[in-house]
Amino acid sequence: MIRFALGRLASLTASLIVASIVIFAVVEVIPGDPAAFMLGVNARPDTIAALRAEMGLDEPLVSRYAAWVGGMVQGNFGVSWTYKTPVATLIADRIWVSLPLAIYALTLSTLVAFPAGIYAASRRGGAGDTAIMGATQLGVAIPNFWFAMILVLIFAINLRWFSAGGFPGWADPWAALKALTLPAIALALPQAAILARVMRSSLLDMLGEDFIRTARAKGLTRRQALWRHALRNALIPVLTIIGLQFSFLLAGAIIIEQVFFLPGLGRLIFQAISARDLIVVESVVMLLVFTVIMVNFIVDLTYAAVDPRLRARA
Amino acid sequence: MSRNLIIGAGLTAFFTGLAALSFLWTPYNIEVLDIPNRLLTPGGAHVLGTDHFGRDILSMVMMGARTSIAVALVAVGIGMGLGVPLGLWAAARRGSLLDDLIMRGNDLVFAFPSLVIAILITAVFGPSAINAIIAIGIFNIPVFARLTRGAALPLWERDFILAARVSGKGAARISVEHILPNIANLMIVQGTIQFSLGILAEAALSYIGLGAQPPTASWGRMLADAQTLVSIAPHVALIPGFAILLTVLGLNLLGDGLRDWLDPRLRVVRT
Amino acid sequence: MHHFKRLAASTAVVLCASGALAQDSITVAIQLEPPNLDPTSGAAQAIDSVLYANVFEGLTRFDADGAIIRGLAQSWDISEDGLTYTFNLAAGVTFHDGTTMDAEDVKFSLDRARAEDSTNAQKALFADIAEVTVIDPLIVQVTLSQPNGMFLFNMAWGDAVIVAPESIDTIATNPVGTGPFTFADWVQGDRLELTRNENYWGAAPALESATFRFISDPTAAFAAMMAEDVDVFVGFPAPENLPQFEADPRFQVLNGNTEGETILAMNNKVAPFDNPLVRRAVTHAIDRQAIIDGAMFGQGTPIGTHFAPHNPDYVDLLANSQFDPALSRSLLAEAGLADGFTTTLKLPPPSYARRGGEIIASQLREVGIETEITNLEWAQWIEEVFTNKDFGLSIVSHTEPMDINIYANPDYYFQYDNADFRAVLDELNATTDPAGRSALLAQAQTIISEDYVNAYLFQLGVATVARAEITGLWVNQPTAAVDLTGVSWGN
Amino acid sequence: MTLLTIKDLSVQIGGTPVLQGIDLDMAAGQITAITGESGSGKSMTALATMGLLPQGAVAQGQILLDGTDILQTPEPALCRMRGNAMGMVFQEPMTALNPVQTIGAQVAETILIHEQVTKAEAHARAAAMLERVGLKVAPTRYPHELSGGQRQRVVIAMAIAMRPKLLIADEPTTALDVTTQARILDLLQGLVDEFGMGLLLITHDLAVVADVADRIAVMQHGRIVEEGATPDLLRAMRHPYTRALFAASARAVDLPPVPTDAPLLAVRNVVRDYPTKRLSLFGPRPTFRALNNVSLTINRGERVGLVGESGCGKSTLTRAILGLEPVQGGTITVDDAPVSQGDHALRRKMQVVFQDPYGSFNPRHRVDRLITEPFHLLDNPPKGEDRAKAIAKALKDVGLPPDAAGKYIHEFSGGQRQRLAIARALIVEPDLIIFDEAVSALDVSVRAQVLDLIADLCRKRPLAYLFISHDLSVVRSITDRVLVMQAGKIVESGVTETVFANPQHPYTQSLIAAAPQLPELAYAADAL
Repeated sequence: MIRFALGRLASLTASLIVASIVIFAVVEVIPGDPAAFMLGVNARPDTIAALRAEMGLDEPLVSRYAAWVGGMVQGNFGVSWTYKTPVATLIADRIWVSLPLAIYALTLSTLVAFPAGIYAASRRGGAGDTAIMGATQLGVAIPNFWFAMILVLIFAINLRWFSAGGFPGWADPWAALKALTLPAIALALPQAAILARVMRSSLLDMLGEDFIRTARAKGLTRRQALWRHALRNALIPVLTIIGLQFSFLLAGAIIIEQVFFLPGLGRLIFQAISARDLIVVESVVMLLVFTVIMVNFIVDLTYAAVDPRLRARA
Repeated sequence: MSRNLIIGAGLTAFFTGLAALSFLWTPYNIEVLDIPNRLLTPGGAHVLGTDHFGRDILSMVMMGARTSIAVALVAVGIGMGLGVPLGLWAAARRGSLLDDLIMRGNDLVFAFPSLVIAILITAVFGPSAINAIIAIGIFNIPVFARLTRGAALPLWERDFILAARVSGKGAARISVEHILPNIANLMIVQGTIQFSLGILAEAALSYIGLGAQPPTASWGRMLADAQTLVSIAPHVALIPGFAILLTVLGLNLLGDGLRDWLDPRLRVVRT
Repeated sequence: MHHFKRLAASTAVVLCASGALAQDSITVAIQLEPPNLDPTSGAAQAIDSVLYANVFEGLTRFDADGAIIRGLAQSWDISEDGLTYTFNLAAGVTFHDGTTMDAEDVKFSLDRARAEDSTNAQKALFADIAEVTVIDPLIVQVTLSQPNGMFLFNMAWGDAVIVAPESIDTIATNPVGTGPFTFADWVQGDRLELTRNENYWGAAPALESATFRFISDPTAAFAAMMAEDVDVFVGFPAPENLPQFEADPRFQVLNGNTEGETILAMNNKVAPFDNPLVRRAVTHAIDRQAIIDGAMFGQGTPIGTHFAPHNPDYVDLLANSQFDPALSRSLLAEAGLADGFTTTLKLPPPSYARRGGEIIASQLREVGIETEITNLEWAQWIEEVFTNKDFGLSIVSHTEPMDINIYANPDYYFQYDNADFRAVLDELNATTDPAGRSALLAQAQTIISEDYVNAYLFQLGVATVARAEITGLWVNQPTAAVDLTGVSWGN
Repeated sequence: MTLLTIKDLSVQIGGTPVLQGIDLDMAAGQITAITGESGSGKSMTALATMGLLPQGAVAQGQILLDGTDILQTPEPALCRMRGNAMGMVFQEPMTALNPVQTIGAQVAETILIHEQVTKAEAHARAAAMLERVGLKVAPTRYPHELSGGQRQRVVIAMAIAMRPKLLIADEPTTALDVTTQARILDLLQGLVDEFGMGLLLITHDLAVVADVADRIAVMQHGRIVEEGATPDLLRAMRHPYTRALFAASARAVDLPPVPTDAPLLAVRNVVRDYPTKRLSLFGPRPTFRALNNVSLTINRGERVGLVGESGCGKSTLTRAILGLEPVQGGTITVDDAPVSQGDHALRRKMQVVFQDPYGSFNPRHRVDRLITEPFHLLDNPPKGEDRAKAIAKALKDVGLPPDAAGKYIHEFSGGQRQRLAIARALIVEPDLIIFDEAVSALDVSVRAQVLDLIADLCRKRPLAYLFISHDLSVVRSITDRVLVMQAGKIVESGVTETVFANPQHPYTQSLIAAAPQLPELAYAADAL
């Protein structure tokens, strides 16, 4: 197992390095001078030049890249130009919104998708199956920002069950969870639909396998065969999807954060891009890429735990 | 012809028809603004009502269909055009450094948060339909590359491929003559699914203002503009939403229907 | 975890829907979040909106309708030649960190703003200062290199507030001023909290604490107000929802003006806009009222020149640029462009530009002028349009107060170069008596209107939506500010 | 007393009849075999008896196990009977076990389902049962760590854990090697005697049936055409289909004499190593030696056989000879020229026919394009008219109608497809053809026709071939010389008859001993 982990770690670091180069290159190419933007229309050329020097924008690309990566390795992401606060604290505050939101959405999606997928697979072709499949088709097709808009209209404005957005901070965990509920539902809908479909088709594949027939021949009922043998084997592809979804939820919630004006990582990136706060953009995107690669790595490890065949090869 | 296929094909044909028709005729010219009678409710002169500039919503939906379908189609084209050969190449050189490189590259592109990179691209090159196409297209490439490689790998072990190798055919020729035709069905099915995802992505991008720019219409931007009117004139926000929903639903059903129709591996479930 | 530590320390402001409990605290929402809290080194208006008059004060300050009134300087006298200003400072003024505020601090603030390496966005305001001398702790003398009738006006700007050397290093994240409110906490991306300064030198404000929220998304703004999460929204982003708030007894809507002249800028040095006939044709092709209704849902007053209509010296020149497409076409023919031309229309992010742009594009198309719209973010707009002047038409609102002087600067982005106009401006600068100044201002306004430098559209309105019981709010925005000093619930 | 009585059983699936009027009686402690070609309904009868018919199948008639009629028993009661009163073993051991559960747990599950016992006790009994079926591996191992034979033993242990009265075995040894097959059959016979249960054995391998079964039932198209005690049935063989079946599987083919002894293919001490998974991070990668300096020569027109169990390196040798895989040592030459990837002229002299009739053709191409694929090797392949003529000739040579050229592969049966494979191999008139298990997947009767076809082709023009198979009886009937391979080494070679008559190498002896022999049938020869 260790050798597998070491091998993967080596390739991970390689991907991270390549990712950092790509990100730095793309971000540096964005037109629009941050200093000019910050000083506005009436600023004079000399003040802009002074600010550029202060921000270190005039140094050669390579040394700026080295400074950025060097800092990142020790956990110091540098200081944001517009917020004038260390990027690390900026991210720390924002991650306390994005991470719980992603976890909340993922739990909702999994809690809905697993029973739906299993029920649909166990009654293949039945009324329940068609209904669930119909619902998932709708779930996948609804644009989640449109769904969010409708949620806000109904639950926040008309029924006033939830606040229309904003995030009160974790001082009062209950209020914080309440604030994250509508966004989590909006994010969870398409993910639950996808996960339910994957669970169903993976389970159906497993139910078609020979070892199910052997289990039936041993005297297990159809339900027992499904729960004791098919389900565990079906979990493997489902795990991949959950891993992918988690990394998507972390970074893909930009629009939902916009609709609910949540101070999350997505919105931070969006504002930082329009304010040309390049250090923030680079660091946060790098952090997201790092998390995604780590999540994939963890999913691979859990593979080995779930499937002994991989354990042997690892 | 399963139920999914019929409904899916019907919906897709309807919206592509709308898009095609918009080249020739639309009930009103969307470039002429008519501020005095804006936000009319559906019915009467304007079947689906008018938007905040007084433009006819039906015409806007038709023109929007053209943008969404064009952007998604070209993006899937890019995805397939580059992804499939890459996948075939990786499978042909399975286990080699090249195969590893392509797969590592795929994982890397998957690792990037797609929406963030789309925003970065449009920030660098300016928001426009073309940049939306590139942004969405890039993230389709690894999907097709991975799918093609996954489908092609087992085929390489099949006897008819060994027979072709015995006949002296090279890896490239075999990939085109033998492998590609046998995974074509998979490509069509995945193509429709990615097409529907492309429409959603285009709508998301134009919703945050990074897709097609005025005067070209786009469903996403119609949604964004109508957002603040949702409490006074809900139809302006609901109609584009439904247009996106039905097109994506149509494409997904078409994808499912095609999957069953093209390779009916009837999954006989043991008792 | 760092985050928790800070949270436990700050007072947990309980946001409850009903106003009863929180009579002396208020939640104010504005569209944009300040990037940092140093008004002297950033152009972002959001910084001034939160801090001007609340946390920081200058020698002079704007009042609700834009007049210049006393600030930290209780009285001043100006020498005959208009070159030396002697300010008498208020006594017993302390900064929030307890240090006293005296002439030394004024000298430090002014010298810092006009220094060689200063990063003050409005450095031009201090350009005429030659010398700042401390007479005694409460008297400071400023000598100018040339007479400047606008000097007191300039000192009222947010960028000219008085700061202390002791607290200058951490000003960006922990602002220390002399104002009636002190800075309490800032959760970036979500809210910023101020609390009453107990030992304020002037009249104590009615409010005990205030929380600023930042909501740019129109639907979210509407939802937040309707759900009573927010008490006051200054600069409500969605004018189309105002009728609903007016109809709702819980709310009051204040429709005011800003200093923002919204113009369709034309690049005077680029063909065909170098020909005044073409500029005139463009101006006549525009229907201002349609733009105000279409883009701003009726919020905003049409203008005929680059001047704020609520200013007493405003001259009504709307007649020069009436909506007359036929005249516009004949002018184009006269200019040899009978079958029209194509140009670029580059739009910054705000909705007045994006929505206004679509309307103007369709109106220009009626007279044969085709426009290619490109939507830019502010950073790109500043680079392409403002710095490189690579544009045909653009729509932008100039929100700085009294900024007609930009027409005297030939390499300002619309590149208007008129020596007579510059002469009038120089004379204006030299005169201090009001009657002389208003005559010169009228003359200036007429020149740029008749020269059709740009198509002057409308004065950007500002709508403030607030709970009905709240009083003391500014209606207009003579400068970007949310002055809470006079604000209170009911009584 | 009769353990199992099947009375007038008939089954339809989606309207098409699968079984018609099956009548069969079985006594306890007795082995009854059901044989017949694929599609004759053998497995369906087994599944019906277990009550495991696929969804949508409609069954009439009676299946009485110890008096209870399976067809009338409700599902819950049926579940209590399965694994308890009757157990079943399946054909494909590689996929019959749950890959993510230990073999001990899977066997214990049968006990836990049917008896209220503690988990520990169930596991103990499971371990004992695994011991009894001769598995010397820890019960905590996982299926993927076991060989095909070992996994089949686990399946058997699961089936008999509750000592059922009836055990059904559906092609239990078809997927196994000859030697493993022999040991599994001995195990089954031992269990029948020890537990006194009835064994319903289903297999298409007549030699196994003749060797092991007490009674035989022969099925064709869903009907039992003949049934009786083994010695009587073998002697009487009243039904013509039974006779044809036995005759085909004992078929001897007469080959023309070998024309010359000019050498064609020369393989000299070839070594082939496959890299296996890296054990230490930095040490050299350990390798698995698939071919251990193998040497053989084939003369022009000579028919050589290669016999060995699966995994002994047969396919690796084929690929090496065809130049599809590099070799780490030794040389392979045809007409003294070394075989290499690019050299088309040389490669035209060798062609191959694979085992799986369904896998050796691209389903998307028509037959004419399929069989002319080797033209790619010719410098100027025949075009237009000549091409059509060449196709027609090739099809005729293998006994297929010329209109087959326009059809797709899924329109042909297994036997016809192998004929097409041979046509494809012959179209460039090679000097050597390699038959890699070419007839193993075919039914007995079809196999006989293909072997006759090969013999006719040898008569038409001198054709050398290397016939590879794990089925000794086929190799014996179709080759002049035979090589026996074990774990990458050729352990014995010589004239086919002498090697089969008195094998020298102990491995060959065990192979020949293990292969079930068809009893000498007096009039088998003239039946066809």
